[in-house]
Amino acid sequence: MTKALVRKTSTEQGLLTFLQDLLKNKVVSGVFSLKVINKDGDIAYALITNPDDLKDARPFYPLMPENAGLHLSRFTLKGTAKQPVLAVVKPCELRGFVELIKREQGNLDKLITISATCGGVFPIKMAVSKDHEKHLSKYWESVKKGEIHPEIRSVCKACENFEPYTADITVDLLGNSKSDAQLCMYFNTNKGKELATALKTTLVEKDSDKKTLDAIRKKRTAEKQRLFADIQKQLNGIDGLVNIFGRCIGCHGCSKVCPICYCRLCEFESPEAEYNPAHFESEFKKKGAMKVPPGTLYYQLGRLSHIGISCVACGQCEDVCPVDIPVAMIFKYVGESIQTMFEYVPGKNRDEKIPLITFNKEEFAEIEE
Amino acid sequence: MKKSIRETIKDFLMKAMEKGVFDAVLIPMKVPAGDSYVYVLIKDKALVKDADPLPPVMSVQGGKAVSSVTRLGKGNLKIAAVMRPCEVRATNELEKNEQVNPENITLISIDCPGVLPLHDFTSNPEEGLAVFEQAEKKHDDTKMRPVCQICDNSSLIAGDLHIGTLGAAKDSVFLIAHSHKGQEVLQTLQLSSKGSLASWKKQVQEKVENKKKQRSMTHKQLKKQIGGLENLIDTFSRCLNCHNCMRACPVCFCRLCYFDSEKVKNVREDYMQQAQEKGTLRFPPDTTLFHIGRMTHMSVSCVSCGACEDACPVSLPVAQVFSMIADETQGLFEYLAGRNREEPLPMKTFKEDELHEMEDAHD
Amino acid sequence: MKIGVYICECGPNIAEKVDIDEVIKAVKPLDNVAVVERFKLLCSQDGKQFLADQIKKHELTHLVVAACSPREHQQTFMDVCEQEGLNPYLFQLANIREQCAWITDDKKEATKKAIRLTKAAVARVQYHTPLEKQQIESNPDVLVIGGGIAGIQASLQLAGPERTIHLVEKTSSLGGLSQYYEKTFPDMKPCASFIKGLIETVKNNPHINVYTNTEIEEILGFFGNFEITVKQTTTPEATAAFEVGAVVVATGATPFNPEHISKYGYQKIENVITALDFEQMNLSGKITLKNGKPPKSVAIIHCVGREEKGYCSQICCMYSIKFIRYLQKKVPSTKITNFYTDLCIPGKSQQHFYEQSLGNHVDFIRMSDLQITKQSDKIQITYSNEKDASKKLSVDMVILSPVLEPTQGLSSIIESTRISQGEKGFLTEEHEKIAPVSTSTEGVFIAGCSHGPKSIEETMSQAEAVTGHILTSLIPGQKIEPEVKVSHISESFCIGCKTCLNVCCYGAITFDDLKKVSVVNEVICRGCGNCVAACPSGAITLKHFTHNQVYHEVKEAVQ
Amino acid sequence: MNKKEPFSDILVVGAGIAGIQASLMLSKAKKNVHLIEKTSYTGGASIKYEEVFSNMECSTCMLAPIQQQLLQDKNITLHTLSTIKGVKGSQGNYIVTIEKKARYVDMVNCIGCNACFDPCPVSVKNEFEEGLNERKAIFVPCAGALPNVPMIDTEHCLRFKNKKCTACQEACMFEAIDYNQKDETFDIKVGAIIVATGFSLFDTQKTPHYGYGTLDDVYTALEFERLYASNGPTEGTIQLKKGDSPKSAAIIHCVGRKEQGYCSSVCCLYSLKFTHYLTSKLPDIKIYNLYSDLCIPGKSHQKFYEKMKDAGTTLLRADAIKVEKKGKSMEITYTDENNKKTSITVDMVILAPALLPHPDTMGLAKTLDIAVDDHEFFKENDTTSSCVSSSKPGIYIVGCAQGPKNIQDSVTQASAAVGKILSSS
Amino acid sequence: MGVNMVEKFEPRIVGFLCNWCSYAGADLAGTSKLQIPSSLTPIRVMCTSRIDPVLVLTAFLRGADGVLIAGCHPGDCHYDEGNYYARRRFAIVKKVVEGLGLEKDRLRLSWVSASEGQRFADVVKEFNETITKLGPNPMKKEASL
Repeated sequence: MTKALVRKTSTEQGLLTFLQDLLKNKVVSGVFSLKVINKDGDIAYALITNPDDLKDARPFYPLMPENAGLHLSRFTLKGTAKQPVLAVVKPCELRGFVELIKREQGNLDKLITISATCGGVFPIKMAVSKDHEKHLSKYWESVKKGEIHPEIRSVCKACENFEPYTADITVDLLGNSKSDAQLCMYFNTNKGKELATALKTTLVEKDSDKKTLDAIRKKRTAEKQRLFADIQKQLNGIDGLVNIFGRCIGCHGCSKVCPICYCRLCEFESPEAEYNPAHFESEFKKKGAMKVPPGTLYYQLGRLSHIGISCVACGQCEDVCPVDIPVAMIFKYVGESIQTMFEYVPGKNRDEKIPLITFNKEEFAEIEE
Repeated sequence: MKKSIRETIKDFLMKAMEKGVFDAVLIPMKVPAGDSYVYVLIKDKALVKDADPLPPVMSVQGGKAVSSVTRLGKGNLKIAAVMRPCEVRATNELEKNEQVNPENITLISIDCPGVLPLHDFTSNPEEGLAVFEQAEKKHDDTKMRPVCQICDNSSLIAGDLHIGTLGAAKDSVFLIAHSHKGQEVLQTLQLSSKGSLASWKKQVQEKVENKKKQRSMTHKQLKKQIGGLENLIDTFSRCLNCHNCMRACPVCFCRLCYFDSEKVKNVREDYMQQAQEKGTLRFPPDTTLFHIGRMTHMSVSCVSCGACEDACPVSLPVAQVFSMIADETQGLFEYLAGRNREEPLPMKTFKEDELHEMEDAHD
Repeated sequence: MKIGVYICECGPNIAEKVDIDEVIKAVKPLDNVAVVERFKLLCSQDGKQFLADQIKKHELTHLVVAACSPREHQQTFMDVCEQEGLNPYLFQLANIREQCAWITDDKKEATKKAIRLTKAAVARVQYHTPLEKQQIESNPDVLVIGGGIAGIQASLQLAGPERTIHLVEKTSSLGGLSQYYEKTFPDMKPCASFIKGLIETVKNNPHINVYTNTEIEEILGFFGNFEITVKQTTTPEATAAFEVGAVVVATGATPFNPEHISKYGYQKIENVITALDFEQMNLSGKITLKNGKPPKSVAIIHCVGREEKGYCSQICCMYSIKFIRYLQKKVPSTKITNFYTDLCIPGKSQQHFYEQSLGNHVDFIRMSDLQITKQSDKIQITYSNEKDASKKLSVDMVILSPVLEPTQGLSSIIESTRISQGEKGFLTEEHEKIAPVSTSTEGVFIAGCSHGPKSIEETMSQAEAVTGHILTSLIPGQKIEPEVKVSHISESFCIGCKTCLNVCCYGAITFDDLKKVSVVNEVICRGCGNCVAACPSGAITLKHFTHNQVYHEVKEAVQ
Repeated sequence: MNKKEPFSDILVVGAGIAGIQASLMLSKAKKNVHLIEKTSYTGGASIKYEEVFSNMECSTCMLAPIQQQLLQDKNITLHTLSTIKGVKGSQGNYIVTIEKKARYVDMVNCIGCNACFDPCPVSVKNEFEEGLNERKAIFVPCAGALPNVPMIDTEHCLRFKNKKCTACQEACMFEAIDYNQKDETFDIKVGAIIVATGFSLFDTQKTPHYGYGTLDDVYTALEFERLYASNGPTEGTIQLKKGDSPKSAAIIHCVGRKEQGYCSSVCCLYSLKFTHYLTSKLPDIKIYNLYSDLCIPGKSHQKFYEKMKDAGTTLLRADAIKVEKKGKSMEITYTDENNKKTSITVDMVILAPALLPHPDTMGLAKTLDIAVDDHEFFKENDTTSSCVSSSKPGIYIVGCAQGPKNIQDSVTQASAAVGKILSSS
Repeated sequence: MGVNMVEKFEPRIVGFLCNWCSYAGADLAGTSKLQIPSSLTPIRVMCTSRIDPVLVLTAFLRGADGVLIAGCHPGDCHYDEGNYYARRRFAIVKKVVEGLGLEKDRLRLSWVSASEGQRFADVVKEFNETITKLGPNPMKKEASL
C-alpha cells in the first residue's frame, strides 16, 4: 500500500490546485511544467513562480517541445540549490534526467518530481499547424480507456515504460476512467510526503491499479513488436541504412535535443571527425563518388553506439528531424537490444550503474567557464 | 524536365573531366531512396550522368559541402563545384573566414529557379519533382521557398564560371567566365566566347528588378508581422532550441556555437531570480537570445539561402527574418555577402570615418 | 569560498552620502560572503593593517572593497592581498565614491546604487581566478639595422661586456649620409671627421659585430627573443643567424632625386647640382664649376620636391644656409641667392645662424613658379616674387636642396617585424607624442630619418632615446614580466577563421597551420580584449575580464 | 674616474611630461628616482592643453595614465613644491639640497574630497587657468589635477595674515590640514641630475601693438587653451569676455619672435590646431591665421596643415600687425605679402607667443653651475651629440629647458638622457 | 502589471566604460562633484573593443532599461584601433535590434575623454531622460526571454 491523495476534481485541476497551494504557501518556490506561453496557445516548458500563472499550466499536455530532462539538467547543473522547485514531467523525460544525473549532469537537491502514467504525445510537427488540437478530446478518451491513440508518435505507441519509475509523486492518469472527475496521486517518497504534510493534507492508503496497467502494457508490447518488425525490414543491410539515412542533412539536431547526448562538443563535430583532402582521395581508391559532407551514416551509427545503452526512447530526435528519418524508432529498436543484453532499463533505477561508459565527458572541457 | 539543359551542363562537365581540366566534380545527386538530393564528389566521370546540377531542393548548402572538402587543405584534386549562386556566395564568405581553400576549386554557378521547401519534397518526392518541373518551365516560383521567391541574386556571378540558362536558345546555355580560372577552363575546352550575352543580361535584369521590388515589399510586410517585442516572441516562442538552423547555416562555421557553450548556462538561482522577476520563465530561456545573437554574429555574411528554414522542424520563418536583417546589417557597410572575394569581411576591418550615425548626437 | 567585503567610509565622503549599514545588510546574506565590515578609511595605514588582519582572521579566499576608484587605490589593496599571501587578482574594488557617493545627492538613491555596485563586485569576484606573473628569459643583445649616425650612436651606447650589438649595414661602409658633410649647422662643427672617429670606435669595440654589405633576411620571434637571419648582398648565399632581444631600425633617408622634375634641369644643365653633390664637392676641398673655374654667382633652391612629397624636410633651409658659409669661406666673392618659399628655421640658435650668414653678397628671395633654363654658358632662373611675375636671374651654379625621402627596400623588415609605414613611407612610431621611438611591436624601435626627416642633433636624440628604452627594459640577467591580464584561445573551440588575428593591432595572435587554430603570444598581448569580442565561437577568454566576470556584473546592474 | 662608490639614485627636476617620462623609465630600470616639482601638481604645461597636434588626441587621456603610474611607482619619490637650493660634488656623487615648501595639507591623510574649498573665505585669480576664473586660498589648480591634494597659498590665506581662520581645517574630516607644517630643507645623494624645468611664454604686454591687456578679447595661446578645455573655467565654451561667442577670430603667429630672435618651432602648429578648436565648437566662425613664415617641419605636419586649411581658415602672410578697437570688435591692420596695407575685423584675437626659458633657469644654472646660451636656455655641451648633456658631466638638460620644442622632441630628449645615464653607469 | 504602474520607474542602465578615457572621465565627474542620475551602473572594461555584442544583447534582453557604451574618441584609443571595431560591433547590434522593431534607443554609444567629466554627466543625464521617456524595458517582464 502507498500513501495517496484523492480528490473529487478533474486530475489536471486537482494537480494545479495542489501546485498552487504549494506555491502560495511557499512550500516550493517554483514549478516546472508545460504551459501555454503565448496568445497563439503554443506550449512550452516554463519555470513558474507566480501562483497566478499556473492557470495557463498544462502539466499533462500531449506534446514534448523539448525533453524536460535537459531542462532539469540545465537548471540544476550549476550553483547551489537554495529554493525548492517541483517539476511535472513525463516518465521518459524523468528517465532521461536520471540518466543525466548518473553522468553528473544534474542533481535532485531541493527538486521534487511529479509524473503521470503517460498516454504518449503527438509529433511536434503536428503542433505547428495545430492539427493535433482536433484530436485532443479523442486522445483524452483513449487515455482514460488505456488505449493507443492512432495519431501519437510511434515511439510512444511502442512505449512500455509509461509508468514513472523514480517520481516522488505519481499521478494516476493512463487507464484511469475517472480521471476527469477524480485526482489520484501516489506519494512514493518522503520528499513527496513532506509536501502533503506541509499543506496538512490527509493521505489515504491506496494501491495503483496493476491490472489495468498490465493490460495497457500488453497492447503497447504488441504494437512495439509490429513496429519493430517494420523497422527491421527497412534496416536490412547497408543498403537499408543508406536508404533510411541517405537523406540525412547532417544537422545533428537529433543529438542537440537528445537528453543523453550531453557532451559539450560532440565527437562527430570535433577536429578528429574532420576529413582532410588525403582522406577523400584515399576514399576514391575504393569508389568513384562519395557523399559530401561525408560521415552522416558514420555519425548515426556512432551516436547509436554512444547512447544506445541509455536511450529512453523519448522520440525527440525524430520530432526535430527536418527530413523525417525515423531516428527514434531505430534508436529504440537498437537501443533496447543493447539494453536487454545488460538487463538495463535506462533511468529506471537511480542507483543502478551505467553498464559501460564509452566516452569521456571531460572532452574539450578546458577553458569553458 | 528541361532535360536538355541539365544534359548540356553535364556534357560540359564530363568533357572537362576528360580533358583533365577537373579531376572531380562536386555536384548534387539524387539519393538511392529517391526522396532527397545530396552533394557528391564524383571522381569517376561516368557517374556524372546520374547527377542533377539543378535539384529541386537544397538539402545541404553547397558552401558547407565545399568547406568540408577543402577546409583542411587544397588537396591534389582539381574540383569543379557546381552549385547555385547563393551557395557560391556562401563559399566565398567561408573562404574569407578561412573555412575554404579555393586553390583547387572552380566554382560554377547556374541561374537559379529557386528550390522547393525541403520538407514538402521529402514527404512526397514524386509530386515534388512534378511541381518543380512545372515551376521551372513556367518560371513560376510561387511553390518555391519564401526566400527564393524574393531572391534578387539568383543569377549573381560570384564564382569562376557561370552557366546562364535564362534567355538561352533551346538545348543551349551561356558559359560566362568570371575569373582567370574560369577563362582558362573555357580556353582549354576551346569554348572561346562567341555569341552575345545580351538576351541573358536582359532577362536577368528584368528578373532582378522585379525581385528587388518584391523583396522590399515582403520585408516591409514581414517587419510589420514580426516586428516589435510581442510579435517577435510569438514568432520565436515555438522554437525548440534544436539549433538545426545554425547547423544547416553555411556561414555558421563555428565548431561550437557560442549559444551551445557554457557561456549561456547560468547558475540555478540565476534562473530562479529571472523567473521571480517575470512570474514565469520559459524554458529554455534563451531561444530568442540565440536567434538575435546569431543575427549579430553572422547576418553580415548571410546569403539568404534558406537552409535554416528548411531545417527548422517547427517551420519558423527563420530565413525570411534573417534575410531581412541581413539586408540591413550588410547595408551598414555597403556589403553584399559573398558577392566578391576581394571585399574584406566587415568584422575584420574598419574605416576611421564611418558610422557616425551610430555615435550619440551629443556635441 | 570565503569572501570578505569591506566598505570604506572615506570619512564623511561615503559615510554621509551612503547608508553603509543598509549596504552591509544587503550584502551579508549573499552566497559565500563570510564577513562584511565598515571602516573609517581603508587606504590609511591602520586601514591596510585592518584588512590584513581580517584576511588572516577569517581565512578569506576573496576580497571585495567598496571605496574609491580603482584608479586611486586598486594597487594599494592588491598589495595588501599580496602581503597576506592572497593572490591579488582574487580582489575586486567597487567604486562607490567617485561614481556613486560624489555624484548622487539623494542618500536613498546613493545607497541603492552602492548596494548594486557592491553586489556586482561580490558576484564578480566569485569568478576571479588567481593569476601569476610569468617570467620570460630574454636575450640582452641588440640588432641595429643601418650604419648611419643613428645606428652608430645607438650601438656605441648599448654595447658592453654583457650586451653584444649586431650592426647591419646594407652598403659597403658605415657612416651614412652625414659622412659627406664637412660641417654641421648651426655651429659649424666638423662633421665628416667626427663621424670617421665614431666609425673607428665602433670597429674597435669588441662588443659590436659590424656586418657591411648585409641585408635582413628574416626576423622571427618577439621582444626579448628575436631570431635574426641576415644575408650578404655581395654573395646572397652567405647568410648568418643570431638571436637578439631588441631591434633598432635606423635605416635613414635618402635625398629626393630632382632629375624627373624638368623645371630644375638637373642632369641636363651643366653646373646644376644637388645638395649632396655640393657637400661632396666641398668636402673634396674645392668649389668649382665643371670648367674648373670658381663660380661667380650661385643660386640655392630650397624646398626641391616638397610639393611632390607633401611635407617639409625641416633641414633644407638650414643646410642651404650652411652652404652660404661654405661658399663664403671657399669662394668669398661669390654672389649667393637663396630662393625659398617659407623659411623654416625652428629652434633657439637657428635664426641667429641665419642672420650671421647674411651679408652684402647674400640675397634671400621668396619665390614661386621657378624655372631653370640653360643660357649660353650661364644658367637662367625665371621666377616670380611678391611684387612681380617672371623675373629673371642668371647664375654660374645652381644648388638644389631636395627634401629627404625614406630609404627604400624595407619591406622584409616591415613585414617580419609587423611595424607599420606611414603614407609618406616613413616608419610609424607607437605614439606620436609619448612614444616616438618605440613601435606597435614591442622590442622594435626606430631612430633617425627612417622615422622622419630630421637634423643630426635630433637623430642623435632619437638614437640615444632608443638606448634609454632598451637599457631600461632589456636588462642583462633580468627576466621579462609580460602583462598578466591577457587573452587565451581554446584550441578545441577555435575554428581558425582568423578574425582575431585580423583585429589584433599588436600582432599578438599567430596561426597554427597544423592544428588550424589561432594562438595568443602572451608576451605580446596587451589585454585589450578586442579578439574576445571578435570571436564568434566565444573561444577566446580575456583573463580577469572573462565572460562570467563581466556577465555577473551586468546581472547585478539590472537589479 | 671616481674613487668613491657612485650614488645610484637619480634626481629629476620638473614633473612635466619630460620629467615624468624620464622618471618612469629610470624606475623601470630599478633606479630610485627623486622627482622634484616646483608647483603642487604634475603634468607641467601639457596638461593645460585639451588636445595636441597633429592627431588631435585628448591630452588628459594621454597623460592621466602615466601621471597615475607615477604616483603609484614605488621607486619614485615625488617632492612637490620643491626647488634646488644647492649642489655639491660631481658626476656620480652629487649631494643636492632640496627646499620643500609646506603644502599645509598632509599628502597621506588627504583623500582629495575637496571639502575644504567651499568654506575658504578667500577668492583669488587662478594662475593655472591664466586668471580666467578664481580659486580659493586652499585649492587644486583644476579638477582632475594629480596628485589630487590641495595646497594652501600662504600669500592669500587669512590665517597666514595673522587672522583667525580655520575654516578649511574644520571642514576636513581627515586631520589632513596642518597649519604647523614647516618648509623643510634636506639633502639627497644622487649620481646624476636631469633638468626638465620647461618653458614660459613671452610676455605679450611687451608688444602693445597686439592690444593684449588693453583690448578685452585679445587672448594668449594658453588662455585660449584653457577656454577650450572641457575641465577649464568655461568647461570648453569658447566665449568673449562679455559671454557671447565670437563670429570671427584671428590668430597671430610669431608674437615676440622679433624680440627673442628665434623661431619657437611650435607656434605655427598649435596656431593651426586652434582652427580645429574654433571650428569644432563654432562651425560658422571665420578664422584668420596671420603668419610671417610658415614653419611646419616634419613628416606629418604638412598634412595636418592642409587638414586645418580645409577645416576653414584664411592664411595671411602679414607683417607690421596692429590690433585696435573698432566698435564692438577689433580691427587688425597689417601689410600683406605684396607690402600692401590691408585690414580685417574680428571679434577675437589669439596671440601665439614665443617660448621662453623658464624664469628660474638662470638661478638654477647658477646653483648647478651649468652654462646657458644667449637666450638663457640651458646650453648643451655639443650639438653634434644629442644636446642633452649640459656643460657639466652627470647633469642633463631635456625638453624646453634646453630650447623650444614640441612634446615629441621633449619626450625623446628625456629618454635620451636616461640612455646616457644608464650607458655611462 | 497594475503594480508596475503605481511604483515609480527607476531606470537601470548598464554602462560599459573603457578604462582609459570614459572611466577616467566618469571619475573626473565624481571629483568635480557633478550630479549624475544613479540609474547608471558603470562596468569597467579595458577597452570598448572587449564588449561582446552578445553581452550587450544579454543585458538588453535581461531587462536593462538602457545600455551605454562609452570609450575614447576615435583616434584616442589606448590600444590604437579598439574603438573603431567597437563601433562596428555596436552598429550591428543596433541595426539588428532596430530591424526587429525593438527599442533601439535603449542602446547608446558615446565617446567621452578623460577630461570630459561634464560631458560624461551630460551624456548620462540625456540618456537617462531618453530611457525615462521610454519607460521600463518590457523584456524584463517577458516570460519567454
